[in-house]
Amino acid sequence: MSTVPVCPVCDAEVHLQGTTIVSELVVCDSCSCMLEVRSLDPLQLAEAPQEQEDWGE
Amino acid sequence: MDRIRTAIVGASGYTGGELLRILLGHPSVEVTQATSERLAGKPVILAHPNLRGRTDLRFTSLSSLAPCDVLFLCLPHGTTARQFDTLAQQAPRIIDLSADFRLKDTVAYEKWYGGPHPAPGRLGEFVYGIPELHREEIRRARYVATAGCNATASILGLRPLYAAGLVQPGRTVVDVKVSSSEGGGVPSTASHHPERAGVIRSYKPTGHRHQAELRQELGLAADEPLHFSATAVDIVRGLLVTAHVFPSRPLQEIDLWKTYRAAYGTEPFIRLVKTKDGVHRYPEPKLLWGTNYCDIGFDIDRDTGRVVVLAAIDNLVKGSGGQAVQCMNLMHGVPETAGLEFTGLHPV
Amino acid sequence: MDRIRTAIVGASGYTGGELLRILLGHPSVEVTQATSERLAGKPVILAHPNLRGRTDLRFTSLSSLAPCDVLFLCLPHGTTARQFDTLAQQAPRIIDLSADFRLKDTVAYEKWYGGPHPAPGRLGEFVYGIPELHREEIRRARYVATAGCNATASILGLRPLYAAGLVQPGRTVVDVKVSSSEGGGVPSTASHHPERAGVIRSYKPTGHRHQAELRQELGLAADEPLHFSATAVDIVRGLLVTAHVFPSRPLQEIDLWKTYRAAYGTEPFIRLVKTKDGVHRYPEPKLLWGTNYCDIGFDIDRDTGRVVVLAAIDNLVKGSGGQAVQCMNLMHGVPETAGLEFTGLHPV
Repeated sequence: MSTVPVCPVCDAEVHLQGTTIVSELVVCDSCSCMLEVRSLDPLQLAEAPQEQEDWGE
Repeated sequence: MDRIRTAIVGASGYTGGELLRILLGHPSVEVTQATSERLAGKPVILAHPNLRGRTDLRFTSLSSLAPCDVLFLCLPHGTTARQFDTLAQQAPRIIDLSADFRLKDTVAYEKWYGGPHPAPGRLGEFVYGIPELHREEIRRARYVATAGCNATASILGLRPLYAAGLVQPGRTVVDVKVSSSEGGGVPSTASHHPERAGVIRSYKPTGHRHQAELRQELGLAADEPLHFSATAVDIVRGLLVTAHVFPSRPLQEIDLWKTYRAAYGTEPFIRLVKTKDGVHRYPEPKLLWGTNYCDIGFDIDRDTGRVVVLAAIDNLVKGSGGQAVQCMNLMHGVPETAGLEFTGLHPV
Repeated sequence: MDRIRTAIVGASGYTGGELLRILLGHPSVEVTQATSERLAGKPVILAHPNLRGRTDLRFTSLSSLAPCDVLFLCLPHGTTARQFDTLAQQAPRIIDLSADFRLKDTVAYEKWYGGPHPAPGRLGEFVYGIPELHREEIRRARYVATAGCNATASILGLRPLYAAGLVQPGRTVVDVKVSSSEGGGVPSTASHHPERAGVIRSYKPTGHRHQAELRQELGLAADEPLHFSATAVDIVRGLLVTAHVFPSRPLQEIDLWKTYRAAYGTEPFIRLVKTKDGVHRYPEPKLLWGTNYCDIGFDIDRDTGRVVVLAAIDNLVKGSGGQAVQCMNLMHGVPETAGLEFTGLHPV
């Protein structure tokens, strides 16, 4: 059983669907970062670049 | 299982009212008495209109206090300690929401509360009431002194870093933003609406006494400075702690996630809040109004390595009445979250 | 003396509106044009209802801008610098309220404003617009870049201590409480009322770009850290800076009074506010709504020697439109307080 992948930003476990494919985007439930599946074997996740919304204040 | 018979001494104030609200909704509790000298004989809803239709309980005088299973004391600082011996006869377990029995060090008490402790002999019998820090002691305790509201959020926010030895001593700056209900129900010129509305008031740039509890619970050396400031803002409930921490070694965001998840990962009332999207990306007090949550978040200054810890609570719930009930649950073997499940409102 | 002919470019926003309010009440000024592409042809009171009955001026398009004596630029960051050469032909003197020409260091600009400076060659022609710091330069200046609002209060509050060499380098923590009008007139989810009301929002625990101006004006060494955090609170106008300063030698309160009086004793717009009685004992932003004051106060932590400096302004007046007019007065040999005499309201 392959180990459960962890989010590269907050180290929380990331639960992938069985149907996950490479370069698919998934969201980490703990820190809501967008993650990109870089490879399946070995399983690698990387933070997907996100457009920084400027809060204006 | 019989209901836990509870009484609230000094129930006409905001803290007493919040306790009443929570206890009346608690599955395993019966509220036998709510005392108030000022409003004795009057219905509790006179002081607590949010309880209309929920109870026809009337305030009683302290003199008519009958024995019960647990007594919640919501008396002014100093009064509790002076009357403790008589009150202690009424119940095997007592939870004190005043500041009288929070500090173990009577010298600290005298410094911050302006006079010798009225009942120093009793101090050793009390456990400091933050369950996330002292759960097993509270389970076995007869007497618990619940923590101050600013102290609760500051301690919960800072403790994991201090416990992991990640903090340069003497450099932490705690800058808490507080709301008007922290001042209690007694009006003053300072709380008069035309004066209080719209302020960003530096009411305690230095010398705020809640720092004494931080020193105790974070285990600061006697001579280690702690820099604490409080600013009152224009809301009624809630507080936010912004703690500026200078780490003993450079830290990455993931180090903080690991440290805080290790400390609080299984805590029912602590949520780690740091997201990259959405509107409320860090702990936000107004989302916690009426809940027993302490939301904790953090950020790292890429230029300087400074760690900014953010902690938000509802000062009347996790900072007062809710935490008292959380302790009561532990002391009576009832599920820790009983009566404390409200999840908060949004938008609010 | 003829009236000073002034035009405002980008006049439909809050800053432009505040400038209009002040200039329309200024004894020596005539407002010739107020441009807005979005509202061109519409009466200014559509965007600025507080000016009803005061003016029947209509917004005009930038393309129809006519020559005048002084041009106030209230365009978004980046736009000003790109259009500066064309705009500069319309008036001998220009006061820019954007951030484009505040920083002398183009590397700092690129770091904080996310891209290379569009007109680096022009930087040397601008004076940084805080009269209390650069009065003589501003008198002689053709072009002035007014300071950011958070920067204005932080710099004015801290400068005397830094100038007197009383500050341990790298240890200052600046914790500013900001209001919603700082975000300008463009709505977003974050400023949507149900989300914005009642917050104590850690919107910039780190990385707030106004710190770049502090570094420049306080003369910090390139590698000297500055710890800056911003928390948004539930008011529309005003900001309070709480700066935690660790002095290079132990200071008494009297030292602070002397230092600040020596620096600001004769300043028309700076008041030292630290009283032992009354309700507002430290600088209080809401008392400054509509005024050009910067109130400064301080406290010393008896236990640790930490100096807490407090500085309050109205972000739209001394932090923006008012300071721009103050600079205009200096540049045109008009009394520095002309048009800026409003003394604020209480209770408010």
